[in-house]
Amino acid sequence: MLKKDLGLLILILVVGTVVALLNPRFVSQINVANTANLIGLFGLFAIGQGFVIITGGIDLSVGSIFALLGVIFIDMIGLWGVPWPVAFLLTILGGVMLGGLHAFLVTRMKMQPFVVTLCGLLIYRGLARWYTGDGTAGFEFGQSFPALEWLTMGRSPIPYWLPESWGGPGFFPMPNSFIAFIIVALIMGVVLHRSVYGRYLFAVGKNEEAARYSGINTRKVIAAAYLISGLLAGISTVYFAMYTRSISPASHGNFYELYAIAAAVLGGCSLRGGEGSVLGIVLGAVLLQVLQNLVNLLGIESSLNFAVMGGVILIGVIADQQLVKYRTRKANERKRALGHGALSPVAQQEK
Amino acid sequence: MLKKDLGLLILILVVGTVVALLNPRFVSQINVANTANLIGLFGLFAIGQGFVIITGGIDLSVGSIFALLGVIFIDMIGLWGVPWPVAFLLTILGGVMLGGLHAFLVTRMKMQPFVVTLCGLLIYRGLARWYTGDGTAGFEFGQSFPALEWLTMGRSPIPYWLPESWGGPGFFPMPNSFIAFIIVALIMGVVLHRSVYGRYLFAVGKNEEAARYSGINTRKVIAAAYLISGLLAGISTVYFAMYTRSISPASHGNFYELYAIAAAVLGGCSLRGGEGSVLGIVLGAVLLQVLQNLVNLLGIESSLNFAVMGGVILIGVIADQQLVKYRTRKANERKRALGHGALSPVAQQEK
Amino acid sequence: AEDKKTLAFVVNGASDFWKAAEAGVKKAQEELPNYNLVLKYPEQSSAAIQIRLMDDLVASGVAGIMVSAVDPKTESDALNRIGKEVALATTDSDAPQTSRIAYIGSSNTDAGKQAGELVLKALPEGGKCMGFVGLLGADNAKERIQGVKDVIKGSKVELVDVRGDDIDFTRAKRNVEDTLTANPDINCMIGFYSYNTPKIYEALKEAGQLGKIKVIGFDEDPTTLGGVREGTIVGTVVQQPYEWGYQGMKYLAAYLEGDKSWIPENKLLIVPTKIIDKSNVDAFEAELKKRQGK
Amino acid sequence: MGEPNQPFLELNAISKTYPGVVALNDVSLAVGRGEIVGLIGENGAGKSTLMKVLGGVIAPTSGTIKVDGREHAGLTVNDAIKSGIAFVHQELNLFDNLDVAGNVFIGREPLYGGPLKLLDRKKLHRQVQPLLDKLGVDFASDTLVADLSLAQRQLLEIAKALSLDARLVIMDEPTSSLTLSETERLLGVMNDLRADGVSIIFISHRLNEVKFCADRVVVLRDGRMVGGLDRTEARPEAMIRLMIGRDLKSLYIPPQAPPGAPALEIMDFRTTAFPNHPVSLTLRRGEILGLAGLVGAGRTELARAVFGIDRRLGGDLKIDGQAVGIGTPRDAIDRGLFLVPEDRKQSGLHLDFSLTENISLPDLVRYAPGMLISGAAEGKNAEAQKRRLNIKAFDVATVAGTLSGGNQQKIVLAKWLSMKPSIIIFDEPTRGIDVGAKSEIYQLMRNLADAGVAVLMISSDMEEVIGVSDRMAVMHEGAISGFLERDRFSEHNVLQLAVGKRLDREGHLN
Ligand SMILES: Nc1ncnc2c1ncn2[C@@H]1O[C@H](COP(=O)(O)OP(=O)(O)OP(=O)(O)O)[C@@H](O)[C@H]1O
Ligand SMILES: Nc1ncnc2c1ncn2[C@@H]1O[C@H](COP(=O)(O)OP(=O)(O)OP(=O)(O)O)[C@@H](O)[C@H]1O
Ligand SMILES: [Mg+2]
Ligand SMILES: [Mg+2]
Repeated sequence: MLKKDLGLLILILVVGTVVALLNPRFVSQINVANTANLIGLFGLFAIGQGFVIITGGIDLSVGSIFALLGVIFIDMIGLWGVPWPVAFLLTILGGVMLGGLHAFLVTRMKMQPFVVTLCGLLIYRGLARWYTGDGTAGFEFGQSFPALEWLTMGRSPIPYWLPESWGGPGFFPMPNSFIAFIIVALIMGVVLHRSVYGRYLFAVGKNEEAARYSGINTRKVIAAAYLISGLLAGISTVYFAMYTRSISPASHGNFYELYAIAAAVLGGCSLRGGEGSVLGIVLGAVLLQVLQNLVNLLGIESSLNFAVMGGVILIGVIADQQLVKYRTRKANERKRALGHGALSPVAQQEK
Repeated sequence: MLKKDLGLLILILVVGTVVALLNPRFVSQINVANTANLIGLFGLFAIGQGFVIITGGIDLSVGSIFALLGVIFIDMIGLWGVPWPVAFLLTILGGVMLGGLHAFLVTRMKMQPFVVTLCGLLIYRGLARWYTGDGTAGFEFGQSFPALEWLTMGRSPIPYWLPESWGGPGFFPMPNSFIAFIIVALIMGVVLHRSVYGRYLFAVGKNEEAARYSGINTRKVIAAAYLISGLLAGISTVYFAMYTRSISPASHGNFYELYAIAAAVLGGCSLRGGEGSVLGIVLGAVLLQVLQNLVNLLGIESSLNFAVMGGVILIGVIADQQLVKYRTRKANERKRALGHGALSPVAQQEK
Repeated sequence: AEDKKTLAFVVNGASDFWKAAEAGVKKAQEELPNYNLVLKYPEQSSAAIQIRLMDDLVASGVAGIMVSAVDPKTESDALNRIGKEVALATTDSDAPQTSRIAYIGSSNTDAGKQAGELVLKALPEGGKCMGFVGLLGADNAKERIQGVKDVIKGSKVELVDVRGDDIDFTRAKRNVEDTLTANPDINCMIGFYSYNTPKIYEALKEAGQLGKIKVIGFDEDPTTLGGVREGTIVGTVVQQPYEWGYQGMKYLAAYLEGDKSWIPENKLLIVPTKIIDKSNVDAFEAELKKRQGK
Repeated sequence: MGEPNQPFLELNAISKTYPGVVALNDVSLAVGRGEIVGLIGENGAGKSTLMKVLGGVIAPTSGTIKVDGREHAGLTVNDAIKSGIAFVHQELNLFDNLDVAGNVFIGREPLYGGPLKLLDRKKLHRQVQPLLDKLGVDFASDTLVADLSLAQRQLLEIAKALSLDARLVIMDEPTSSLTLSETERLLGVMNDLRADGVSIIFISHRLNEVKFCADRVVVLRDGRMVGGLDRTEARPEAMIRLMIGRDLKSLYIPPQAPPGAPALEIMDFRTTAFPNHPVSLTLRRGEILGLAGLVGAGRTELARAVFGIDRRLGGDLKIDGQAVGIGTPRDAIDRGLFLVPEDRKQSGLHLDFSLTENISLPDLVRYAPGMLISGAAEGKNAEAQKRRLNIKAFDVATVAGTLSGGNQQKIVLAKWLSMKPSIIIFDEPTRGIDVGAKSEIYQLMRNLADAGVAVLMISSDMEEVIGVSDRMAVMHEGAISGFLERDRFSEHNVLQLAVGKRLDREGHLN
């Protein structure tokens, strides 16, 4: 597990170094802070996506959830005067409820997660567009929610120490969205890798029937993953809404589920279930945002943005696979030298 | 298999009847012909998608292939003066080559189909946009290719006989795209359900390892599915290009892979592989286009287009599942009465 | 060359429409050798992505930005933030409540009104119109539709409905086909986005209805102009993105050099839209070609 | 707590009907404390079903279950676990992505952190080690299960059951992949458990094991309890008679003619698992060559490489004296070299396919004149095979997955027998198969050999290799440690070779 994450980390460092050499502004405080902010926004719900993917499912509805809950959230605080903490909680609750709906359809009605969330993708966006009459939901000019804005878009000074020749010590304006993301990642990391729930999640994702025979309530475990995904989507909704400050539901969050899936898959989650790590997802989210950033910073034609992203993902995955293959071979040779059995080549043989 | 298709057929008939009652123009010749045309366009590549899904894979790149090959096709015949049959063949070849690339990455490099084609989705669209400089590729005003246009957008009169009271006999202007689709569907139906290759495809999709032990060259079988998908995508590219007559690569074909996947899944293909039928895919494609059509005909707000689609798919899948459950129970009861073995309930128990 | 200031023209999404603006930017570049002018597309027409593009531009040190906001309301906050860092002007769709220096572009409402006049002229007896547009919720769409409605109010012409297609050409064409079926009494169609008119043209042509239904369009797609010349399209209302690009860049450069005299009182520098009909289509097309260097 | 002299478990009049099938019919069984009950019966007799009822995996249609004096209406998996019932499933239920310790304690992880329910990894591994030691396994507690062989996995399943500190352990064919030494260790562990007062229900098709360990044997037939034997009566012949209602011939069927020319020559073959141990072997027409060895000796690896599933690292193959290059299973099949794989469910069959579709799969082109499959032709062949092998299924359209293990194995055989075998490798041909079906399969193998086919039989069942083979090769750690002719067959000799001892020139062990 750690090995895969390491490969990704190396990829990020290599890409980062190259970009920084080509355009030193890449590592400027303001750019790093901007990128961190977006990593926070996009990383939050990628973790939820990862949990669902570990169960062997998929959640295609995230982007549409942002649109639907987002317009309602903005109207709640902007139009109806609901206090923002209440609105925030209600939005999270909305996310959890939609997650619960998916969980119900997947675990009780035995529907395929792809189908359920594809329908969600279509329906939620449609409802959001219908609700606003295909218009834009936004705040009145000058409407402001200082505490909420600080929480979502604010920055917290983080002291750092650098040698004088590098500019000396100072404070880095860390986006609070990134801080929130890191906190969530830590919690979810503990849940996934240290708690018994995480263990069950891996077990269910790999072999649901065996998990059932082991007395694990597989439905509950799977349902919990969708609920977590819904919860994080709810939180993300508020962050995105406060980032854009208004939402045009026809386009808001379009394709964002693909970012999340790409981050999770890059981070080592297998779409067949049973594999993945929170650190990997975090690194996957970082890489995707760095890629977006570099296209703009290096003045690459914007039209090539997606092509660059696709290209790096492809190369990254291939390189990673070669690395794993190489390591397994090495490990086998070492083991054999010690007279032990070989490691399984099964993992590589799998399609 | 037939049972699932029957459920879908009933759904289509129910939806169709309701719409026809609300707006009789739904069954007017011109509307039926228009809808048939779009069924042809969207159905063609859905069949390829179905083949890939039966191997347990997925092809997310179709929409981007339409954009990339489409702009090149339009430039070939519109700008460079390549004779259209040559351009048509080259476009198909392009599709086959991209399919071959996916096949290589999936079968040789052992990459996940989702990842491969997601990268394809990103890269091909990026290349298309870069190629046109994010502009629109289209013909000059008045440029025309009569034979190609007849082939793609033309209509062939099909005689029919109706009682005098219903308007009497006449000729139905059948869109050639629909005729092409039906021909392809018949061929692919025979390939899938009657040929050795089709059997192999199911075998590989169900249990790749056991297929290998039976001497099936599983790589070839899987690769062929991607090639077929690429081939049909290549043909579809030309049909779509001639339908829209101009292509803005940033949006052309966006999300069309989801239509294809939805058609295939509605039509009984399981994303776990090993299940599906061409008739089902055809019916799935029909349903999706009928749904799009009804939004316009009933004057439903355009913003609800996708919501209607999602809602009907969801209801359709749930209803179908309940139907299958009911039928299995009935069939078992009948069998028991006869003292024979039972049908397996496994299919229902699966998640 | 290192210390050349960079000015960026940020558009709202990929479209041929911006090719003309690009030509204007190029022309301005010839006249502004001390500046580095670039035109930037966000990879998706989405506010968040456009904001990020502008943030990245600011981070990479541009001196001025001229932007066609995807969704001005969504972006007003970001525009304010960016306006504090660099010289910021808006084009195409304005964001009046921000710290932008000025708006240099057309008035979509005015353009809509001109289209409305074309409709009235084409249908002196009155009639029923159907509109087609990409994004129903987008400001430019809403303003154009409103402009048309304002003009035809009180006349015998009625705008029955406007169908959206989410910038999917296939759906755009199908919307026209379905309209022909669902509303056979329609006798005029308005294409609000540049690609809508060609799709109307093609669908009518295939249905053999060309010339029977009056078509009014926006923008200067080759098919639209061809239809105008042919007489099957009544006319089209064109903006002058070339001027936006050209004037916008020149004014931004002037602003950076301290010249603020060009900014009008209401901060709106309206580049008028033009009606192109059979009478002036050839001249317009010739000029267009010249500018695009074709 | 029930009375100590009361049986620990009482099953009363249990019936289970699947739609159309009566899997259990009015079965009653009592198991005392510290008693080992052998449960035997033909394939499909209902043994696994009965045990699944007991484990709470499936609900009986009628009947009552009393555990430790307490009656359970609807027993669930968790109830069963709480009542001290542990289960070694016939189908392995392991998680490839977890390590050995994680698998053993799945669902019962030691926790800390109160409501946070965090895993105590150290304690987890500490608790597992003694169990692994007890079974004498050769893998560590932090090995990933994906890296274990089938047999190692089976041992792990057993460790899992032992870890429950159960009062009753159900073992559904725990030894089907094990060789003699592991089996013996397991039987030892079972004795210890019995001494601790733990009850065991032991299901096996290897009747010698049952005889060796069981205090009492009960026999199921067609879902009914047809009788019981106590320790003294439980001889294999008696058990067989109860199970199938008749006697069986002895295992060994002598060949009709001496072996012919070499059919398959394996020369210096090296596989990925043991790249430094080349294997050479000659298989002659008309003989059954047994290939014995301990778990993980590399026999399956060898068979896979010969058949073209795995790439070999080196070595040559000759068929009928001709050097052949076999790169894929297709190459092998085209030359009449067939493999009946060890893992029936994973490799041998398409469980969702019908009998017909399974049987015609390797030779589909034959039933497809002009590229299109003729349903009539493949159906006819399937009917013929079904009759010939006596496959118990309603019809040839029946889905393979619904049949019992033995009948599934016969489908795998039918796949190959409907073609023209020239050389056929059986990897564990009778794993999980009842004695009746076993003897049918042995007869079949002999008929093949007599018809000139060369048969290589890989088996971990000592009784089987000794009983069936004409000649034997024994592998150890990827290399062949010796060949035995029939007159030198003995458990002792096989075991010595299997642990790596060599034979001297005269064929004596040294
Ligand atoms: N899920 C099921 N649906 C229908 N029939 C079933 C199902 N499970 C088992 N059966 C049937 O119940 C009967 C008993 O099967 P069971 O697995 O208990 O046999 P067994 O004695 O364990 O055989 P084996 O020795 O092959 O393991 C068989 O006829 C089998 O086909
Ligand atoms: N699925 C597997 N994954 C990892 N290693 C395996 C696997 N199968 C076998 N091995 C390893 O390959 C080596 C040879 O095993 P092989 O299966 O060929 O032995 P065998 O003699 O057939 O024994 P058995 O089949 O009884 O386990 C052993 O070291 C074993 O650990
Ligand atoms: Mg059993
Ligand atoms: Mg083996």
